[in-house]
Amino acid sequence: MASLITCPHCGTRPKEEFAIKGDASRTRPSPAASAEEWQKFVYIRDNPKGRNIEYWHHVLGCRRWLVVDRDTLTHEVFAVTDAAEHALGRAEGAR
Amino acid sequence: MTGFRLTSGGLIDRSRPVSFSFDGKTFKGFEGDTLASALIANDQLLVGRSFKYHRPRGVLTAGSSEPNALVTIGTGPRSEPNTRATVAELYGGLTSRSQNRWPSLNVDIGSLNSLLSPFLGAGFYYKTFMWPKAFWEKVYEPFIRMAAGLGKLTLERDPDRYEKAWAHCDLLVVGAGPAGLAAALKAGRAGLRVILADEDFQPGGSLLSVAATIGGTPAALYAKTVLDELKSLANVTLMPRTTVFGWYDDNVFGAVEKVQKHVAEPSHAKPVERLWRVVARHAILATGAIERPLVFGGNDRPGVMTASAVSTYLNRYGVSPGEKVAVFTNGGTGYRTARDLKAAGIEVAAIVDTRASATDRAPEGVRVMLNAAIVDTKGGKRIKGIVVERAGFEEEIECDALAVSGGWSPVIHLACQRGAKPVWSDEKQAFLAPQSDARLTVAGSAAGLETLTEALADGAAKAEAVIAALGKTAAAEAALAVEDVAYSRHQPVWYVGGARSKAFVDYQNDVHVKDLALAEREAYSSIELSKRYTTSGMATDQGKIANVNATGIIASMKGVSPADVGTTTFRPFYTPVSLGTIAGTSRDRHGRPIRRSPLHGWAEKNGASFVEAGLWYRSSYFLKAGEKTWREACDREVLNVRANAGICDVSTLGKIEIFGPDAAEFLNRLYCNPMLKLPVGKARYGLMLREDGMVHDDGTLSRLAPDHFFMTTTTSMAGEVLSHMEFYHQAYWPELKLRFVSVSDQWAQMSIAGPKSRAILQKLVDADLSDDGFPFLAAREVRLKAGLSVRLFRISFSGELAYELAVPASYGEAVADLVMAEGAEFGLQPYGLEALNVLRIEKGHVTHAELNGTVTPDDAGFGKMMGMSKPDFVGKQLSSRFGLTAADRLQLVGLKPLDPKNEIRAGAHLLKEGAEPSMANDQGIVTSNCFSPVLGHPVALALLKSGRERIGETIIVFDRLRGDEFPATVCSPVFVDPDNLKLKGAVDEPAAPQRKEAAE
Amino acid sequence: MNGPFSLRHPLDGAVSAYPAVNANHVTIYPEPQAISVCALQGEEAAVAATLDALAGDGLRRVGPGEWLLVKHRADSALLSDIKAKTGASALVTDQSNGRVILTIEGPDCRAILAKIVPVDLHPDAYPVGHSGNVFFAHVSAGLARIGTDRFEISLMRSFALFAFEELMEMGLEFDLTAGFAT
Amino acid sequence: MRYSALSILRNALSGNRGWKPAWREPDPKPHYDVIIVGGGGHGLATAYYLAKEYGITNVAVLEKGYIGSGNVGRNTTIIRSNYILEGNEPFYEFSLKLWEGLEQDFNFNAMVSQRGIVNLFHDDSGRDHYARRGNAMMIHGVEAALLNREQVKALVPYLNYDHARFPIMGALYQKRAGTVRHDAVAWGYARGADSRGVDIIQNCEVTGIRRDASGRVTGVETSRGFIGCNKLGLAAAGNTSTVGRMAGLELPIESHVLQAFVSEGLKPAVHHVLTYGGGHFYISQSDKGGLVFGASLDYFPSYAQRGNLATVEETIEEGVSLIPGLSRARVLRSWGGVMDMSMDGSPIIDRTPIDNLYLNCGWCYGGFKATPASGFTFAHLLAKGESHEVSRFMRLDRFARGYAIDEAGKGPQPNLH
Repeated sequence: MASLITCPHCGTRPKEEFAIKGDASRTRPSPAASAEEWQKFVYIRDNPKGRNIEYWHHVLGCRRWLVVDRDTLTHEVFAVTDAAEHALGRAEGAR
Repeated sequence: MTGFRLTSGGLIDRSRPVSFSFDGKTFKGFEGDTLASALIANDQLLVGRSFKYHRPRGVLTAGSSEPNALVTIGTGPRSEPNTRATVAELYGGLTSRSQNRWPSLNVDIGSLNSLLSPFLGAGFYYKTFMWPKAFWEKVYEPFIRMAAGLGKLTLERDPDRYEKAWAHCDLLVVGAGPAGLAAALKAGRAGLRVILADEDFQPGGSLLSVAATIGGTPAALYAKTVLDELKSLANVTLMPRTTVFGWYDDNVFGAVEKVQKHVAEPSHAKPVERLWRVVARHAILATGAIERPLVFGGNDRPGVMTASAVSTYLNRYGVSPGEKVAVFTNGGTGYRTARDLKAAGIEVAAIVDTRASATDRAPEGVRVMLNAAIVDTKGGKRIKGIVVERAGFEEEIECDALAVSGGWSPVIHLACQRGAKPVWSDEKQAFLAPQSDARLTVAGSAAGLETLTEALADGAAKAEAVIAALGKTAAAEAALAVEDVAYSRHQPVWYVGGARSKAFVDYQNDVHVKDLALAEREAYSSIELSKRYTTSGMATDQGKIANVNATGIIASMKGVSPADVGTTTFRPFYTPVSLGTIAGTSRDRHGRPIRRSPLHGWAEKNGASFVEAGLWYRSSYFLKAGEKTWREACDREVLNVRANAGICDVSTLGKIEIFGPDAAEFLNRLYCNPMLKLPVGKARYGLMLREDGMVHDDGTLSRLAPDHFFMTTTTSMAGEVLSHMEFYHQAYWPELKLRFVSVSDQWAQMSIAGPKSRAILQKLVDADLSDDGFPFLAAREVRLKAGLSVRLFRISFSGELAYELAVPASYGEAVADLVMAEGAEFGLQPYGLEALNVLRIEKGHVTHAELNGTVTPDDAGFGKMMGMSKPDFVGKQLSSRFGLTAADRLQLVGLKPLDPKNEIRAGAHLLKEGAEPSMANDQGIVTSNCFSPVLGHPVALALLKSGRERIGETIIVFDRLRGDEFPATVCSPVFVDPDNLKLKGAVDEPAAPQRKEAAE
Repeated sequence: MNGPFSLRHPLDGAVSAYPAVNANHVTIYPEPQAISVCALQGEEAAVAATLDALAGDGLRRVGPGEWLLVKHRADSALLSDIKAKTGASALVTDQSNGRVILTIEGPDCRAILAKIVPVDLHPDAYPVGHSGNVFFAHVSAGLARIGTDRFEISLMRSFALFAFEELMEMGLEFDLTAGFAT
Repeated sequence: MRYSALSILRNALSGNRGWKPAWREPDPKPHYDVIIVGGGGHGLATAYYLAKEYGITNVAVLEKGYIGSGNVGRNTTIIRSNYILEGNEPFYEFSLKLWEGLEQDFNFNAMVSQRGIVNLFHDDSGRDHYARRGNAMMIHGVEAALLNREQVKALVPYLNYDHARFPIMGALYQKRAGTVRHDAVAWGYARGADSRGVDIIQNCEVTGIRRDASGRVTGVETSRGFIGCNKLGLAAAGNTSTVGRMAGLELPIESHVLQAFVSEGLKPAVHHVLTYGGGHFYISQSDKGGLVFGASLDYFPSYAQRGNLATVEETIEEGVSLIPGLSRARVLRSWGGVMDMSMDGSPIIDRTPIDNLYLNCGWCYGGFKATPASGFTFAHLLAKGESHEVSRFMRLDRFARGYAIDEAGKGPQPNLH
């Protein structure tokens, strides 16, 4: 989706209200992780043609970072989650 | 006279005549006319010249697919090139001119190109104009450019207003023809929020041009009845004169409304056009179908029109293009036009039908020639006759207009703008839109339906589906009886053989059948390559007339089905949209939002000149009487700060408050230098990095309470730093318990700098400002004696004894006035951005001129500040990469010219003495420069390879771009007060913040 | 309270073009109270309850656990009250000087706002009492519906004049006027 | 068949029936010395130079659609060599020199039009940035000029000098920059490569990369069967990640959509390439009369070749802000290209950790002007096994080593470059 994003906090809003950072699929490595792991985290992108999760910032709205689960080919959006919830959920899942 | 106004009939308002002009001649028309119908009524059939061969061309259609009748409407700054006369609503005082002809429409020198046409086939220019090499830009290209193009853009400033707006609805219906009206009525009656948009100034679509009845009412009258009911419904919005040009993701549509394009002098209270972004839960495209012309020899002669256009001019506008009109068709709707002609009392010269047999009924007394074809047309700047070939025999038939019907192409553009590929229907002999999104359906003739009955029923049915999808119910209604003549389908004839002259496919771009054949022969055989090689479909009508015929012709040449050839890609815009509409009010001074400091008024009354800094207007310098240049003001301001004191508006800095038990931990991870143990009541300089180890921003952090901090960022990065903090907190460290918020707009902030700053502030502030009471880097809330809580920070960007005073923004101006009044006896003067910059360069302080996104803390001289013993901070891990720690990195240094007359300018590069200029020899760049009034000569900051080792070296400043190359000495970046004596006042204070090593 | 200092409002001088008060009208509040409250994680519900009790009808939603309390007249006691009652559970900052508060009302206010704001303002979609931050003439603004034909807008001070000028231009065709509340 | 004035004359007199196909449409052979994946500008140029400069003619170019269907057929046609960094400037200057002799070289008129680029600046920092750039050009021996406001006004009188949000202060001017008829570039290279024996195979989609037990690449699976090769070069632009993944490559690339626009045909009005320093807008006018313009990415990762209305608006707002007189021109068509955005805004022309697999990607939105040099240097790499002098910094491992080529200083976020 590229015209409208349904913010979990504010409802459906136009793209104009958002800033986009990109890939959200990688978690920030631990400080003890290897140099290679850090380099991959910073520089490597899966860049799928299809479903992708991305960080979008509702910068003119609630100023929350969102994780947008969308398709890079059709632009269909499957889910939008608050980034903090996403991170906490991911940490939960890793346990 | 051949084209003329019928004595009666049509939907024009004969009681309201209007006069207009074309190529300087004045004509009369009526309200309700288009420019095209009025021109035809005045027998002005020749209206334009084609692109390449400058062939005379007349009106071909009665709608937005018109390729020929492009004119310039309006004069001066209101002139609008390439306006389609067929959709231009006539108004009194309209002035129009033909285009792409010289010296006149009748006598056009460019038409000589026609004689050269054997040399000017598709893609000829790719094969020639290469010799001699220099001739392309000097001779050939200027000639081609002058010959090309259509109308002339004056490039004058537009005097009119434009607006943009959003609309939201349950159902957007595009097109107010039979299907669209039926859909809107059904949905409107069911209570849906409906928007019905139609490009025409008179909604009704084909109902306005057909001789049929619905429920016993003439079609046009029926349309009016439905529109009246829709107008009465509060939940329905009618948008005539509104073209939906694009379908974007999530069912967002772009549309342009002509608000005042039909008036001579637009009112300033309204825009001339308005851009709509329509957010629709569902949409029904009832966009109708475009009639294709047949491709035959001489098919571009003025007077040749699509049959439906002829019917529209007769029935809607009461205009006939001729007195004796022939019809050329391969299907039933050609017969409909013959009937319309006959009904209007026009002689039908003949119906030439390519089919062997036809069930269609010709009007009484009209000659029908079956199995026949037109192979040429006669006449010059308008048609005088046709050459018909039948069974090997040729016959010339006199006529003064020709109605051509080659079949119907549903208007599926919008439905295919988002990647869906059109699907060929053998049955309908047309490309149809596939269902690609549940929220968009196509109805009526746009969906390939052929009769009025079907279209009305389909519109209602598609609306019912939407009503059901939204959980509402539609009232059951009986369908109205339609009285219309049935017509047989077209039998495909993509190209009429035996052409005696050029058979055009794309009229405007002069692409004829042989061009397509040449492209095929030369291996440009994909439809896309053929389009790009021949330019077929690339004209202003974007192939509305040409594309399906081109596909059919290529398919015939290849011996395959049109399905195998396919179409080129449909993209916005359905019809061209003025840039002014899309820009709206975002132009000129409102091209971007404007930010103003709370001290803007204070600066203004003190004589500031302002400068754009990002979105801000900042005070740049304050000219005094007798000063002529910014430099004079700047030098004085600098010297005054160094000698007495100055006051500067720094309200534009980003300001963020951070609160919570984990605030210190969070900030310690964000800054590369340690922040955990920052004492309450103290400020510290800090650097934030990006994850790749480069400096992101610098600023100060003050601790107001153990769990409460106040941060400043640079002006330019204020928003980005806030986003960066939000990102790390929310995406990576949500477990840290803290909150923060921008308070940038809440505070007016002023820097009061100079040896006398303390004395001035002490007069104002109800606190002890001595070094004991308020030491260097102190940061806390104090009270002004006059009674206001403010924040005071003893920090310095100038290297002087200095403070930053933050006061609630509304009081900023009053407090600044007070500071000025109290400071007068100490020589306090305002200083601006220019002086601020000089002061910081003299002191070797960096800004984003140095911190350019490729600079590490160590490059900028802050290497020792990094808290490498911290377990983690943003940018730590990648900072140790080889390339970021290499000895030859660019490092911050100062530069002084050997000859003080030489100005070292930012943007110059550095070379070793005696080295040839080359990229390999490039030693670095000058990042900032100024004239130092303290030192009396220019100074600069630079990033120099291994710079810190090279202090004392003579280096060449390479500024050949500005004609300068001269030697300079590499020196410390701190030009003034290297021991920070001034900063400390008289007392022994810690070192300057940015030179301070990590003490923790 | 704030001594002899006179207030400077960013829209001073911007309203002189509108001497009348028409049916469609913008009212600017010269000295409003605006307080930002951000609840720490886990404290959202408690803070919300506190604010509900204190704010009356002036509580504007910003984001999760974040509000802006808006009063059209200065009420500095409210700030200390909220600070006292939320204590260590929320970041409370005064934004009274950082925000410009105005209201727009009249029969065409929705049509005017439709040219500034991308959000659907149909009463079913944006009912009275609804609020949030929205795209407003290219900048961010708080928008609250406080009546059928009445909206409250809170603008960042630095952008206020720009956004106000845009709003007034969009109101041209509806004879929109503006003035300070007296 | 050589194109010349004579060939035009001869064919005109014979009804233009003598023209031969510009390229063959061969079936793939079982094996090639080199296979290039991607029949866009870069892939076709690589094949052309492999054949012409390095004598390697047993080459196939595999294209999943029709040739030139990617970004070479969908861009704003600008060529220039005004870069800052040693990793870029010599490369783009090499490219510009190749453009200057290209048409005579491949006997196809691509309408290389050196009408000059005017990069406007609007404040001191913009001026300093362009001065740095201009001096970088001059240090490399490339002509550049820094124009002041009056000089810009004389050159381009119709800009917004009186009411601009960001006043025009001056410009960096590269006279040798300009535009090229983009489709013709693909066709010229295709025709030139084909005539030297290269097989250009359209409608042939690569579906897999075959590797032997040692990991070496031995060929590609395609929609037209397996095709073997000694060396495989990827020039797949926005689809690089997808193709690279077939060989297990992890790449510093994100695909984004960049929109571009063309107006209705107009008589010549804009005679240079202009770029707006107060935003990202750039514009030129084609020989056919269309104003060709664009600005920023849509910013979200996308493979869709279509964009978003908000970006359309931003682009045109910038355009009308810069040139008020554009207000009454009409935009005819917009399109979207898939950009292979790299992590530092600069390209990659390099070997990969996988034997026999070579990479050409990361062109961001600068790929068109790079076409000749990209093809030349990639051909060099494929032929010689080592980087060409001018592309030697464009390495895949530069991120790990800490040698990003970051002209804009935006760091590892592709959509900011």
